[in-house]
Amino acid sequence: MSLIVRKIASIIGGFIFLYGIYIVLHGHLTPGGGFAGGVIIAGSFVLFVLAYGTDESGEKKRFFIASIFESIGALFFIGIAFFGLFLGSLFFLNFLPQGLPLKLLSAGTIPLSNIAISIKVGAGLFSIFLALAATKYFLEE
Amino acid sequence: MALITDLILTPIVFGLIGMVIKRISRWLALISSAISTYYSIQLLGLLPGSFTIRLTPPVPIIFQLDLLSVTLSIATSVLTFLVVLYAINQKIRDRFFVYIPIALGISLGALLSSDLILFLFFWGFLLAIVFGLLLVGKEGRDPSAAAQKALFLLGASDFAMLLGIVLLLTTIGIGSLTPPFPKPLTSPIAIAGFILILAGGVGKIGGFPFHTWIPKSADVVPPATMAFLPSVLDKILGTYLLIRLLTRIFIPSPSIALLIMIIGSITIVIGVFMALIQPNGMRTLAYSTIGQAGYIIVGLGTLHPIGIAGALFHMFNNIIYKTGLFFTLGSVEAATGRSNLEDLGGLAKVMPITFFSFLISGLALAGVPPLSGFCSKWMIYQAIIQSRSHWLWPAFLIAAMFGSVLTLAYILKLLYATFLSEPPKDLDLDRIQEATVNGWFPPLLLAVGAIVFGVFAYSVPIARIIQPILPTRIEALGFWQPVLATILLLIGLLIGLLIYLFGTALRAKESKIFIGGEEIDSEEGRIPGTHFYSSLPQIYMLEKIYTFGKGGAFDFYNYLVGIFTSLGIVAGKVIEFLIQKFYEVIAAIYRIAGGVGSEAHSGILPNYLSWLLLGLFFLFLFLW
Amino acid sequence: MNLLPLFFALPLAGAFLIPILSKIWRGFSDLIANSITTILLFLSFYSLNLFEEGEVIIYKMGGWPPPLGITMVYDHLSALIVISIAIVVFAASIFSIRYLEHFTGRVKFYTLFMLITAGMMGVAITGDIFNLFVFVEIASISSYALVAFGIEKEELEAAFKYMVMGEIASLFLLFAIALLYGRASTLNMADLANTLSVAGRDQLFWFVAAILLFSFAIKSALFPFHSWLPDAHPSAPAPVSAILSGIFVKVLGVYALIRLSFNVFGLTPQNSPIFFHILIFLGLVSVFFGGIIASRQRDYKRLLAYSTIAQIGFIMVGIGIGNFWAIAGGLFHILAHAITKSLLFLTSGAVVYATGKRDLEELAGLGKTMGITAWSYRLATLSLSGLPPLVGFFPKLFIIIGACQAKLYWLAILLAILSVFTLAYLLKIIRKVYFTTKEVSTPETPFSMRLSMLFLVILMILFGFGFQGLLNSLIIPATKVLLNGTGYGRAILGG
Amino acid sequence: MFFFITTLILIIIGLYAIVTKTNLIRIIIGFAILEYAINFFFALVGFKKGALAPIITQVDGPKNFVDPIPQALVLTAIVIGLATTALMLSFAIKLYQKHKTFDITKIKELKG
Repeated sequence: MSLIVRKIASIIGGFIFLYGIYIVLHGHLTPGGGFAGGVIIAGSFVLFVLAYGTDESGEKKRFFIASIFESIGALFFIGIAFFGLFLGSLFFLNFLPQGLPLKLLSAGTIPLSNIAISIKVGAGLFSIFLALAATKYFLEE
Repeated sequence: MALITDLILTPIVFGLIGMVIKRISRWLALISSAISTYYSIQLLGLLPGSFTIRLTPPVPIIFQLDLLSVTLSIATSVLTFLVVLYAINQKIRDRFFVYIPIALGISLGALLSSDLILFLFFWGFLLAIVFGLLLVGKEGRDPSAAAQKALFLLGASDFAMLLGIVLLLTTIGIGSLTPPFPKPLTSPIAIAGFILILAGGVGKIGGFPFHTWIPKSADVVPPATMAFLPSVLDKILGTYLLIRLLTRIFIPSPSIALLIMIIGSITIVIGVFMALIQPNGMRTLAYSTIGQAGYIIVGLGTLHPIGIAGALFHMFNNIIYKTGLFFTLGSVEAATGRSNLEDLGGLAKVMPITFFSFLISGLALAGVPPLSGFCSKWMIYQAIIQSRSHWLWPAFLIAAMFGSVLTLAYILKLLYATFLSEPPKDLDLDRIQEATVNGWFPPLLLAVGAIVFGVFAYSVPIARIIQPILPTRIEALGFWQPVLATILLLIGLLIGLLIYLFGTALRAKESKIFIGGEEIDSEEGRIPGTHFYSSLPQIYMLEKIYTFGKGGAFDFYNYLVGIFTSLGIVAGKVIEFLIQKFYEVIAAIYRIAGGVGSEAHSGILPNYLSWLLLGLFFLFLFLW
Repeated sequence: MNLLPLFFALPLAGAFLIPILSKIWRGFSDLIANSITTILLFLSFYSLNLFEEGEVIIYKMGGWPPPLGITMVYDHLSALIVISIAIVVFAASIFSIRYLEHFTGRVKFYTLFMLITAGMMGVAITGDIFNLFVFVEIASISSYALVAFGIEKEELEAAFKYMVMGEIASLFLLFAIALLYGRASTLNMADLANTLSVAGRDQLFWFVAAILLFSFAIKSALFPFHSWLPDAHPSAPAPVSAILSGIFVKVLGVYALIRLSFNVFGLTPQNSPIFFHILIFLGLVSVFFGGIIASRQRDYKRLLAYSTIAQIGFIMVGIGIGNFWAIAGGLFHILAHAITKSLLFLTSGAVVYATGKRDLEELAGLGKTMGITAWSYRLATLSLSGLPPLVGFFPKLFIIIGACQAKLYWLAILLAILSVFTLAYLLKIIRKVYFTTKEVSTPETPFSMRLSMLFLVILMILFGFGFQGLLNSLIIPATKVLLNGTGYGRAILGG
Repeated sequence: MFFFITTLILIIIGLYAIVTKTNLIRIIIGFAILEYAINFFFALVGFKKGALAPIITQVDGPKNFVDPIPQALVLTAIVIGLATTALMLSFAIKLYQKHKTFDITKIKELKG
């Protein structure tokens, strides 16, 4: 990609990432949440990969890391649910203090779940992108 | 009550142990059949009674004991013991001895169970074991095709029976094999259920049209299997079911009786006439088994007390001599390694005990008085004549009588070809030895049984066994007096023997065949037994008329026999052919429909999707 | 502590633990998957004890009361399905240990394996219709991926076709859910049942019913909607084929259909005969065509796949007759067929493992060297074609009893005849593969494979002899759940 | 009513593409259309005329919201749709790699 694209990507990418985090953290207050935020986070990574390009080995490395993060996100999510089971004898029980409505630190486990989902979705989408992008190696054969 | 569970479970458990420890399976089979013989005799002390076992709370498992079931249980156990005894040192795979006790246990269960569902359970279970048993082939033979055919035919008849039982259960509410009193067959559903169960019984007994697996198996499974399966187990179970069905569960109507008798007559015709033209001893006996099943069916179909008693008696006789015949021919096969009649001959000298057993059993099978087969057939004839249920009755009588005559014919052929004819050159008689003790003892015992059941027909089997089983009194057996006849016959035989000894018989002179200045090899002069009736299928009416004109009364008999024989053979062949064609047509339909269906799966996705949409369209059409 | 969510949460957790932990040590994937399936097996049988508290066990996810939150509902019908799933999955996971030697992506395989388990378990115990859709999709998507697992030409083709048809079904299911939501404004199945039984049956009701039937008919591969199955099931690795054919189609198709049509829509043969006639018709056509096309196959697994179509047809006929014994037979057949068909597919896996071939014409004489495999196959054949004392006998008996009670005698006769057909096509494999006196030298399968086959054989015999206990503890209560109709809604929500 | 008809038309277009098109990618596009149509419909189910978006900005604000549940559900459906589309695309790519064609009618090795 051209220098302009790279430069702008490096400027914008961080903002996109930050915006994704914003969406995730306000998931229990405003529209959005784990999935939407995760997609945006993945978008920032995709932007970097598109701008700076990648080679096969780099792609494999990223894919490896992404898949680990994906599993961690999912485990985190299920872990929260299991915590509910162990602490309050109900799966997915909202065992944390709920706080006041419309405050950032409220709604118990929901923000945590949103974070877990965002990790899972971001990593998952990014790895899907990488997997599809990898097809260019064999389609060019 | 515990006795019953012991009786049923002991053989099964022994069989299962034998499955694990193959080495001792033979002895386990022997021991278990002996034990079940002991137990089943013990059952006599419990009579009469019904026993309920509550395995799981709501549905009890009901066993009912009456004389019929107990007697048949004893017979099954004893015969199984003999089969195992006979087979124990033969070259049969160990699996055979695993299945035999299991089959014994299951069939005892079937005989003793009163509940129809329980009965069905045992019955179907037995089918699986029979399949396994038929899979144990002779050395170097592949029995799979025969076993599959058996499984298919027996499976079909079993499913028919299942359907019938379900029909009875759901519509009439008959759930027991031993209801307090029989019900009349009136509603069409009940008749349908009856006929379906009948199909199960007929299939088990080996009757038309479920019989074709028996001759097919005869070549490929060991003789002991043939002795055990079609001639003991299936006969006993089939007869049991039919007797229960016709006497305890229902009061059948005359048209039903006609149906049964037609089935029986066809079975006789097929069995006897096909037996006549087989080139192989085992196959002959297999067809003979079918033919004798026909007698049982006809006897039951008369619905006359004598007929039913005769059928039951015939069943006993049949398992006695038929098992003996399979044993002796099996010994012959084991000793010589051949089974085609053409390759055998002259074994009477080297296997005298086997020969004697075969002679007695064979003559009993042919119904030569005073041996056992005669009296029961006589009772069946009597019943046919006395019941006269339909104007067709002479046809049934003729079928039965000619069947009997021709049975003698093929038995003589077997006897001649195996034991009496000049041996073929490559059969070295000096090397052949009499069977070992357990090889000759069971058939000899059975031959003695055949004599006892024949000579003392009234005093032993009928009075002691059959009369107590059946509710009605058996009377009017005609003027046949077996003991007297035996004495007369013995006197006749004695005179004949005297003549033989002191007459000229011993002075017969043997010399080489000498024709046209050339010594002819004795092999060319030999008449193998297979040629005995080889001309029968090609009999020309003209020749017979010619001989008739020349010969007189005796030739008239010949002529009649000729006509009926050829007719019978033609009929037998035609029926076999039709059955074959029927299967083929079904197979063809099956194949064509399968082909069309298979072609339709062309692998093209849009086609599949259009089926989906079509289906959706119809769903909307009907539901919306 | 209520263990209900563990049924789907454990495999779900396993699915994500496996990729991480197997980076440390490869053996973790086997270990985790097998221990989870073992736990599930014990849990599923243990869960029968829960019914002492009541006929229906309701689990409120996150503590939300039923119409609002997602509820898990565990009754005897769910228990039957859960037990079937647990049995099949347990056997398949043991079998996979050695079978996967031929494949590279062991970790991915187990991840998908756990996901498909989680999806099926979720379908079986969920009480929320959208949740049902989600679990259906989890299971379906993993199954698409598992079908394509070998990534060879045939596997990919099968997977793509399967996916096209499966997704049509899934999307129509979603469409039906949308319509239902638009009508009743609720997603809880119990609430839905109550609402629908109060409101009359208008055009929209039947429209939704038709769409649902279409969707589940595809999922359960009834005849005109079946064409993906004979491609997809044989293409998957053998343990997966065992899961797909053994239980997957029944959970996603049959179970979901009967749960919705009986308990939510309140359909009975009396008030909606057409619906049930359609079920009988589809079932019969499936039995017939599945059977005859199966007997034409040359491929070991493809034959079994067609046989699955036929056997699903039996289940559907039983359900379609709709009286007590017929439904009991259908439900019993779900369990019986799960055991037998997965056993049959596992034997195919053993044969492929030992010889590398699936073509019946090329295989011969394996009966001698692969004794356990051959005997498992034979017993499964006898069971599937309905010979006592194996488990397959009773379902068919009950279905025929049901048909007779409903005065559908022609149907009873047809079913009895078609049962013999089952024998015909399954015997083909015995004849071609296990018989023949030809000497071959293939090794017996590894211990773990034999173990899993033996496990199923023992169950087959055990359930056959102990059918009475099974009937009382599981089948009859499950049948009662279905016959209870929309009483389901009242049982859960009360009032 | 207009929306329902639109949905129906979209569904039919999607099905038409899936059934009649032979190109793998077009089939996948057909699926996308079908999926969007159904999602669209689902989102419409919760629609109320003149109601607000279901976002609470203060604790006791106006109560006239559209039904938020369908939107949440549609979001889930979209996630699932994402997964299926991705998987299907990867199948398509792999199929192309093996068969060198995108024509589904030419990919017919499994038959009978």
